[in-house]
Amino acid sequence: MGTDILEISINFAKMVAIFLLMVQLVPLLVWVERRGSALIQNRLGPNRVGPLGLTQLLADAVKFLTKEEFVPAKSHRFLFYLAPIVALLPAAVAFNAIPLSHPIEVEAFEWLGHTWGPYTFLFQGYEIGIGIVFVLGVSSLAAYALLLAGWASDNKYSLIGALRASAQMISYELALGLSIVGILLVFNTFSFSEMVSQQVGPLSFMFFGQEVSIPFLPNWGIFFQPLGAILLLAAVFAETNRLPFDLPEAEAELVAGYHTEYGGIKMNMFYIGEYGHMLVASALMVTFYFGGYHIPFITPDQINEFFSGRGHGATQASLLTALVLHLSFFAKIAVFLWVFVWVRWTLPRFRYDQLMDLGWKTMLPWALANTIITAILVLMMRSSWS
Amino acid sequence: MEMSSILFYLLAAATLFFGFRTITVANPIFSALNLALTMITLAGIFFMLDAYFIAGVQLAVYAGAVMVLFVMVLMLFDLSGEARAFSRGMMSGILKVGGVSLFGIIVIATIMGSFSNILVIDSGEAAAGQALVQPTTRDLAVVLFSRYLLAFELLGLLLLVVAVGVVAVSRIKGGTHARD
Amino acid sequence: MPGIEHYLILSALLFGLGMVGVMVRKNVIVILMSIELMLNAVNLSFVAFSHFNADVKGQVMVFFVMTVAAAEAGVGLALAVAVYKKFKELNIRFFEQLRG
Amino acid sequence: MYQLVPVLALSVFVALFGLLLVFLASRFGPRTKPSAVKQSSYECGLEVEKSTTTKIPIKYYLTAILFILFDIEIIFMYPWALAFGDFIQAGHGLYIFSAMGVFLAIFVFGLFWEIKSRALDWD
Repeated sequence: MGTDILEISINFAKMVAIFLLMVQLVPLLVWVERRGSALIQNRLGPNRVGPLGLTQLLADAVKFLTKEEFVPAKSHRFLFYLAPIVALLPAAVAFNAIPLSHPIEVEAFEWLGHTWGPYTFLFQGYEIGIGIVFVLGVSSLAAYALLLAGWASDNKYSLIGALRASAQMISYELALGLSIVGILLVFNTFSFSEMVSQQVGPLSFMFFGQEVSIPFLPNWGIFFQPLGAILLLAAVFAETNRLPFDLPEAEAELVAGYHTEYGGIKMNMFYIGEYGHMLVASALMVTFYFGGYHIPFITPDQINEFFSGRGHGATQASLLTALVLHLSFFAKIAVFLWVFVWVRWTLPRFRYDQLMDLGWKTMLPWALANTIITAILVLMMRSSWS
Repeated sequence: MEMSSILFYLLAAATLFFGFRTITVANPIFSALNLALTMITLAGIFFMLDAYFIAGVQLAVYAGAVMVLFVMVLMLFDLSGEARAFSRGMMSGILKVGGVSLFGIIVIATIMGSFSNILVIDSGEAAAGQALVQPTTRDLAVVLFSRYLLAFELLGLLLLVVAVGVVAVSRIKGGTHARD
Repeated sequence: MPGIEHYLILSALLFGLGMVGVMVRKNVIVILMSIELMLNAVNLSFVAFSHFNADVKGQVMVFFVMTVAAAEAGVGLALAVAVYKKFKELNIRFFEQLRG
Repeated sequence: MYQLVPVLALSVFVALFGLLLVFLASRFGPRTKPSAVKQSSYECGLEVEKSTTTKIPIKYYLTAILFILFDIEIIFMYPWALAFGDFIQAGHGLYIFSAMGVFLAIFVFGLFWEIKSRALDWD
């Protein structure tokens, strides 16, 4: 985690900041969701409190905190309180493993009569070598939160909602895991940062053993895995339990699914978990298929040189580079988050048998086909044909 | 104490605690949840041992799939009659005494072994073990797909057979998916 | 720095817990879980040996054990559910009275 | 090994954060007298008839078991995909492809058998 006290504390603060970023994005996303749905349905949405209704977020937060604490009499108290906390964990731990920007190089400097340094700070909570497998493993634990909530509430709607939710999550985890195999075949690495660094510059690939470059397209994964990208996007919609896959909380049949008995801040924690998963899913999409934090055709070194040329020191230039690339990453993520909102208010809900059929009988075979085709193409293109 | 020792004792204590709870808690759902926690802490220990991929698989398959299945199945059952965790009777009593005494023997043997030199590898070799280059996931893949290829294909076959068997079991007369 | 003996002791204790679970519990599903606990203990010793010998074969073995364990859990649970559906009973002592 | 420390630290922090939120809500929220009707399970205004542990469709478990089996097969493909490029570069591309080809054939056969035998149908 670090070698001296300064590095350790900065790394810890960074992790906390990324987690708080995730938590803070939730009210913002709720606002986008409400305004966006209003836009789509030709309404106004929340517009009274503050400019554009933005202070509605604050009002909502206060409202959540001042709701009455309610526990059903026959529920299992400990698990009832545990479930929302468990819902927070997987999204937070997974989101911290994804690189949000270029690492920051800090030169050695004098402070408080001590020489600190040189440091390299990663713009992510922690770099884990097996990135994808770690994120997959951690986010598969999210099913526990739903099951615990459903069972602890001692409510029929909650239990059925939880069972539906977990059955749906595990069904689509197959398509999700299988579409990632295609990505692995292309990049040959588990690590997110290596994947991102392979997507710099113009589109270039091996064509029957010869290096081919297309100068007007960026070197993004989407051009290697178009089918995989579509499958992954559909699978993460189901993983995050959002429309058109929100069967677990289909309000017409199940009231509110597994959080029927939850209210106030505990309900809000489930929302943080759900929106956190949306963030993780968008970040994964961007990292796999859209070049991560890189700006197309511009390498981080060029940005760094640009800032150094303007008279900034090496540390400052590195910091500014990281911030610019972080903005690029967030611009890409914002597109996907908007897609999540857009789809939710456009498509109708599936029926449960249609949902399972789609997962098992349509997406799984297509993901398999994607894997096989990718393997054949990679084998043909990269073998030496001399 | 070093960081790695603290981590190890922390994770080991958590593993043993959750493992103990798994077999002593009366409600089977709590057993399953405790076992899931055991799996997660074990994944942490695998992580400490540089078996990163195995740790990830432990999380994704054991904690994220197998234990979810256990919890789901237990939630489907009516467990109100399951208040007593342990059965009574002559045979059960013998098993209980036997099980606990066997466990006692294991505990005593490990404690004695850790004080004697039976278990301890000689220190030069242990130090050499630290200096060795740890295998990566790529090495795992190379060994798996060259030397153990046949075993790997057979596992694929085993999984197919199990999938067919599970469907067959659920289809037997009076089974859960019987076609009436 | 914990040595291999630490991991082996932990593995032995965990295996012992699983064994006691198999012997004293009466619920079939809890017994299945105890078996999983024992398999995990064995996996731990495999990984420990693999680490301290810097030999990847132990990890390959763990991979195989995990597969077989998951298959075993699947079949075991399918049987347990089928039996429960028919007899409304999960007590292991009950199965002694079954007559074909 | 030291990658584990930040993960644990973050998990502890997030858990504490969740506890803090619950604690704050319990401090600020209004308190009303609990009554039997208020604390009963929500059932659209009807009397709660039976406990939740009865009459739950049991077919979910077959999906879950099949999921485990397929999940492991997919996990097996991860190290294969990771080492695929290395094998090709070493000139063993066809070998590693056919090694997985057999496995994939079994996988595809299994999947289509499940679909054909209507084990995945949700009626």
